[in-house]
Amino acid sequence: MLPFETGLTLPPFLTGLTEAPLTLLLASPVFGALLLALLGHLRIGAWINIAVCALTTACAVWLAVEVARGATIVVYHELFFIDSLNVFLVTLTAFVGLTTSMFSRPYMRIERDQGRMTGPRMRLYHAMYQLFLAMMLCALTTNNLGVLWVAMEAATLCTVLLVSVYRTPASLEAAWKYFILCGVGIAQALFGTLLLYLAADRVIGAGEGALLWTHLNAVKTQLEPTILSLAFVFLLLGYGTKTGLVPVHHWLPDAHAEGPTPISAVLSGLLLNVALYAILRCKVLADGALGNGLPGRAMVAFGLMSVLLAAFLLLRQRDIKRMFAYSSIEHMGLITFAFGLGGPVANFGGLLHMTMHSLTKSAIFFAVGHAAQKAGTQVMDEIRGLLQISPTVGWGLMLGSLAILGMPPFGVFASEFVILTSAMRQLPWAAPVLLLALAVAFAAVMARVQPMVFGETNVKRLPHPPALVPVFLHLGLGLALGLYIPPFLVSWYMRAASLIGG
Amino acid sequence: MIALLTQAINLFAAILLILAFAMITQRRILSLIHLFTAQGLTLVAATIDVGYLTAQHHLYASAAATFALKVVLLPVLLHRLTDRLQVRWDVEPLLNIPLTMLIGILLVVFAFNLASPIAALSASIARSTLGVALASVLLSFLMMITRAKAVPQVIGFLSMENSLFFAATAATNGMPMLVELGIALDVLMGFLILGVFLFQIREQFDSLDIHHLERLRED
Amino acid sequence: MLDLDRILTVIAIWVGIGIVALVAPRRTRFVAHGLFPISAAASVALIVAAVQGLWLPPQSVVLRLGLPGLPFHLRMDSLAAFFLAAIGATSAGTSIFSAGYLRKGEGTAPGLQCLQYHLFLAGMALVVLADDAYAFMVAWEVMALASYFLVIANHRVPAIRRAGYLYLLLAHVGAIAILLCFGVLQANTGDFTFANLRVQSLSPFWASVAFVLALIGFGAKAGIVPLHVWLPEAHPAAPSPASALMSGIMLKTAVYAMLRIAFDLLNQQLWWWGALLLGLGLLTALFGVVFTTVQTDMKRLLAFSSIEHVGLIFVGTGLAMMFRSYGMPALAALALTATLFHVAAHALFKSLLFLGTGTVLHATGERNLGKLGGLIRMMPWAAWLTLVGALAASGLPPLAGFVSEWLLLQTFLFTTDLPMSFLNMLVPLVAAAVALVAALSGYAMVKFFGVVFLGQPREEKLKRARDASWLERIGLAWLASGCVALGLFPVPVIDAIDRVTRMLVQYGLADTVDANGWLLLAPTSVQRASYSPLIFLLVVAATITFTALAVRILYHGRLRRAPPWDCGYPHQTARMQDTSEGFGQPIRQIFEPFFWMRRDLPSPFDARPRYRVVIEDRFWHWIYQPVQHAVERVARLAGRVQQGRISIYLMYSFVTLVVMLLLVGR
Amino acid sequence: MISPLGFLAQMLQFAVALAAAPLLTGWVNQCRAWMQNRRAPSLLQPYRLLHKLFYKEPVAADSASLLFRATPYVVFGCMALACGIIPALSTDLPLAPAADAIALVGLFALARVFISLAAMDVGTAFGTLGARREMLIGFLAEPALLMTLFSASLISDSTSLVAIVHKIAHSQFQIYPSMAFAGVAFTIVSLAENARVPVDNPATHLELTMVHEALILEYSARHLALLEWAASLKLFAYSCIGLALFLPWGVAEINAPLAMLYALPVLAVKLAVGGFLLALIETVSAKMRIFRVPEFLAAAFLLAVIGLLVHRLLGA
Repeated sequence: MLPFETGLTLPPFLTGLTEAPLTLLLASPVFGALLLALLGHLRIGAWINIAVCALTTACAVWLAVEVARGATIVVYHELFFIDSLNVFLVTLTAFVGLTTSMFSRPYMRIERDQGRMTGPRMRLYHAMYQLFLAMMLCALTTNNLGVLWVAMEAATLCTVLLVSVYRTPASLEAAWKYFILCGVGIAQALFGTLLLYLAADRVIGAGEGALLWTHLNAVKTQLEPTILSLAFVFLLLGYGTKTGLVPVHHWLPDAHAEGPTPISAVLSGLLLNVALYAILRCKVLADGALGNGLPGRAMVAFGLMSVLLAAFLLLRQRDIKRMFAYSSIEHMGLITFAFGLGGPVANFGGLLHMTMHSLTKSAIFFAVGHAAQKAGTQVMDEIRGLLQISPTVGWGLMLGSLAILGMPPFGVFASEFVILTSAMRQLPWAAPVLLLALAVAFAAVMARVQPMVFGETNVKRLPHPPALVPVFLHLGLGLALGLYIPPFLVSWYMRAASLIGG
Repeated sequence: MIALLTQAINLFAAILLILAFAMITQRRILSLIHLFTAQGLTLVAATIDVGYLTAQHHLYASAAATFALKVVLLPVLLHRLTDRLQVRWDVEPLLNIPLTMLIGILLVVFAFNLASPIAALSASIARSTLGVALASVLLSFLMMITRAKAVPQVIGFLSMENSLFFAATAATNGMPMLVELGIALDVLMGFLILGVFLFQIREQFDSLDIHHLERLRED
Repeated sequence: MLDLDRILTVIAIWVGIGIVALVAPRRTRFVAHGLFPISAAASVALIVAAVQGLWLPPQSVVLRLGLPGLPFHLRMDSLAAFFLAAIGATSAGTSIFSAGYLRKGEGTAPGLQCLQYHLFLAGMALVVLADDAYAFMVAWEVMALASYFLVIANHRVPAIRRAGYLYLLLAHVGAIAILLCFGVLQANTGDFTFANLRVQSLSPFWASVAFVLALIGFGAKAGIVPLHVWLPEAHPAAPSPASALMSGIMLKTAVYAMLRIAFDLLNQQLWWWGALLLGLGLLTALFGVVFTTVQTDMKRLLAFSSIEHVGLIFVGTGLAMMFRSYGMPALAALALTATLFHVAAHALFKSLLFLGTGTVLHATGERNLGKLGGLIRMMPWAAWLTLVGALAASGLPPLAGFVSEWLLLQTFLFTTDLPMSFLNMLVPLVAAAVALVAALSGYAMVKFFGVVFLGQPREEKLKRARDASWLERIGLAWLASGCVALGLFPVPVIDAIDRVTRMLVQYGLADTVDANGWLLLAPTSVQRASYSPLIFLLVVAATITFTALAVRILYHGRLRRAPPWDCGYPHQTARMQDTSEGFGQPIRQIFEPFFWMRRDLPSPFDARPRYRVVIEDRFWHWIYQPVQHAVERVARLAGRVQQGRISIYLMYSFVTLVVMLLLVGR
Repeated sequence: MISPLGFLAQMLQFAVALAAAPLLTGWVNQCRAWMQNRRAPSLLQPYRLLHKLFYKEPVAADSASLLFRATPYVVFGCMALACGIIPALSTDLPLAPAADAIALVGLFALARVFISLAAMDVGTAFGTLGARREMLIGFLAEPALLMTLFSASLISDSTSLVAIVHKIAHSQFQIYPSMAFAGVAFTIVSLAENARVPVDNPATHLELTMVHEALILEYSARHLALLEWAASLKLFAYSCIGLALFLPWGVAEINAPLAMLYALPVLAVKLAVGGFLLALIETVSAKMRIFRVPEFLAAAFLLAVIGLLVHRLLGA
């Protein structure tokens, strides 16, 4: 049964109006990928990269405006749709993609000057970067859970190539683990999707419609609980592997540490979000079908495990990127915990934290990238006194770390405050545990970051000026949102939160 | 005739399970590839069968795709790979064979118990085979765990994909076409990338023994 | 214009100054002489507004900032106003001082320091004003962060970095406890405005939990034993104006928060909270003063003395809480008055002392008492103004420190028939301990002032020390005059405090005190106890002048200079004076159990004998190291999970899958 | 508010204190000499000494700062005020409300701090040594004295000395066990505070033992005179405190002019007896090592505290 045979078709004026931005949004990175596959190795490649990302961001904003006006948009025979939950993730993804491309231009140039990158590799890098963005946007906007799976898998493949782009033993090892572990994980997700389809099949009837989230969401209460519970387990573990939930997180630190820094930034800032988004979509269905809060409890458990383990592992890090990778695990755990709690407030906190985390963490990785390049190493004990070489990098790293550790007035604190307070209400015993973990994380990270930023330096000056606009753009946004969240954003989050429910 | 074909599906399921066990026990990489091919063939047969019985013609298409990909393309590539990399034998697996078998049997029991309630709910004619599919998924998972070399792990990965396909066919008469195509594409891409990797790993570590891939760790 | 608005304007001006400083961060002259005087003026304005605010009804405003569900609520009642006044008074002095103090090439760029300094001030002011948990936490952490950056302003020195880290860590742990405390206080209503916390009536158990959490959180900031370890590290590390602010006000914000939670937000007090506070405070005071006497670094010495005074403040708070819980408002008010008076006094004299050390530090580059001395001759301004602070700190009449101690001791004396007999027995002991602490702080201050400013210069370079610049003198003089004024005119101050006590314990001393006129301070009645610092001073001064004149008239006023006599010992060197170690030696002997001491004594046969004694804090070995080790052990265990082997990783995910399926399958 | 009679009483007390203080010192020395079978100096010896010292030309160390020269006057002023507020002759003292028992202790502390600082000012070995020892004695004696006064003020529940005297002397007689402890404590404290054997020996310049003398080692002429005079004022003040606390009978009441006429001789007698006892103690006891002093004073401190507890326990 082919796609266009099923599904209700929207009135033409609506489709005509709404298809344009979405089409452009998805098309531009694909187009960019093709273009860069040809020109990626040239100096101009980086600029093209930025330009395409800018275009994508513009479309995303356009889309956001559309959504802010109306309700959900469903196009292409419901294959793609935009509601308040994924629209802000789309915008975020496009935005971080843009800033990262801005950061990656000088960064990768130096890598190339230092001989770690070659022309062909640059081409691969740029093409894959765009393809990766395209896949994530596809995963975010698609309505078809099967397509969601396909897109996630494709995104994995792209990032595998990106992680291994240096061809060093370490990067190969990281990439291999990344591939195998995520491959297996995603396979489980496929089985979960299968079971979901099986369940839907009995209610909606076989065919395209049975995998469309909007349809499933409409009938979620009638879905067979036994199947759904199994399906959710597989989906949670499958996509959870990509989210980096303990104990299926093992690929994450390696992949973050060994790949190029821009990739670490997008992995932490975007990919994890998208995977979590997939889990959320499934959770909505599972909640509807089961109605016994089991999905929530499972997510709470995984979240707590992740936060605790990551916090303690932070104490043992020597590699700077690895350390912040663990902090990503910690924060993903926190977000998962929040969504596990459910309810408008906790969901709100979770969504806010998603945003804050991707902004802050990618900013940190930008700063870290420059720091590591200056020092010529990622080993923290050999990076000292950045402040004297380049105050901007130093302050960027310091403020970023403080922000990610949940220091007011940065936004991460705002979201953590919301999450913790709702935890105090719904799950009182969990709050002290989380806070303990946060304290440990604080001790660990500050102990490492402080000597890197302050004190006498051992770092040599690089000829180039670092691209720090992205860093302070992100941190500034984080700060602003920590002090004041504009109403339209609030209403957005609110709607999304109510969508997730739980 | 129909009845026969209906039973045939169960037969294929049984064969698939046997093959999965065989893979766990098998140490020679060449024969692993052969087993994988056989698995692919069984899958194709099962798909056609179901397609015929349920008169869902898109299953033929997917059967064809499966045949092209998993019976022809991947095995050939695997052969090439093994020739080029000169890997014949896997080193001693991490768990010894009998123990692995034992665990495997437990898994089968577990999978059947798990699947039975669901199978009861399924509308498909091949519902009873869902348990088998789940079992073989878990078995190939087990295989990936126990193998100490890269190529067998890859094969395990692929056979897991196979079992998933079988599950799809058996439980739900196949996923929607679009999705199946996407999945197939991903598998192919993934395999190609893996192939490239194997060479790179080889030239970096001049061995495919994954014990070399254990340096990124917390100690 | 609403009073609160004026205060917010002052805060805005502070932040604005900080941002302006970023325009030219390295232009020292511009930052120092251009910006700091403005901020000092703003501080003075703050004093005025706050003092007016004391007598006004509470005003509140809701800013459109913060969380959507929980915008910043700000509220100024008498309690807040009192602390704001203290902040204004102290910061006015430190700001004008900093104008003369700021130098090039001392760590962070001046402009950046200026930003941090003013964010610090703004943070403290907002802590006092905050009226909901979120605003409070934000202000609290901004304060902590800004002060942290000030502490490590001179971050080239490893010790300073360590101090900064320790400080920030403990501050953060404290903040976490505070957050949990608010979590308990909101009693599952999900509304974190103080207005809501006030109306909640918790069960005694949960109320106690909240109280203990608050005690941990704010005790960590105030430096209550055993959470004090950061304090003696951080204060010496910071630039002197920063240490002055930290010691002078920041510790008091913790006291403020304690009062706010214990008396305002919690609608009940249990007697044992007071007892706990009393005991901890006493321990802290004793511990602090004993360590003060044996220090060899002048800023460390002052830091420990801050610990001591905070201890005394907590003793007063504890008493007040006990009386409150036993329904004795009059005594509660008396104790609270003593406490708040001491808050104000300590804010003034301790910042004065820290600024004094600042001038010494700039003039000599030395913090080590063993290398100072005789500065009263080179830098008389700094010396005499610091002397005022030192006398006030040692609680001598007729200065500020004495009044609060007098009131505190009076509280003990008036304490009669508490319902619990053993408390009754306890009170005299506590009183005795407080008296001992007061006396010991005198010892410490004599050591401090004597070793730094008196005697022979212990180093050659000290002879070239330059006195404080005129801006610095203004700052010092401002604070010194504050100490004197507070000491000589306690009655108006008590009238102000009366507003606060009325708010917190529904009773005030103003009526009884005013009954005896502004000259005489008598908390209950003249028959019972009275003290009039002004008469006191006048009589002494009169006697002095009279004697001096009489001697001149009856005899003569000649004076001859000669080398010191010293029992006719011919050649004396500066090395023959007591060192600070020597001065602390008797205390080391008497209070030996307090210290964790390591002595290297030279043997008779040493060619080059060296005497070394290292004094450490026992709590470090009792609490902090064990915790650290425990955490490391857990981390090592956690590390096992990630041991690099892909098969193991697959196993994890496999087992997880099976377990989950088992759980769900049932 | 100040009644002329009260003013008179105040002035009289000042005058008596300033005049009689050296006499008391002289008397103590005389008694001591007798008991040690020495020829006693005349009673007026202290006056002669003071006169001589005032007449001489003072020599100050080159390095001495203003603090050094100001201190004698400050100390003298403090002691004068102390004598002024302790009800020795009459309880009708206008100045009394200005400083109660606690403030009195603070007054002594002020004097001590100043004299110690002055001793450190010149920067000789002995000066700092003296300052350290003085403060060491002080920080134990001060709270002990305070506690002593407290146990008295618990009886009269007032810290104003006048009220204490009034309560003990002019209400019907009663035995206060707590005062026994306080008495012992007070004796020890006053020995230490007035630099008497066994704590200190005013008549020695032996480096190892001297405390008070080390403090004033650099002083000469009028400064020394003032300090000596202040010292005897201190002795007078302490004696008066002792009398006020433990045998306050005979102190004149408010507006009882005639009472004051016999209050004076009564005081003289009491002081004479007190001085004799002091001399006796000094004769029979031996000077103790400086390291023993803290224990000695700690004992006083503890006794005073026990006194308080006893009062709490027995309610008397």
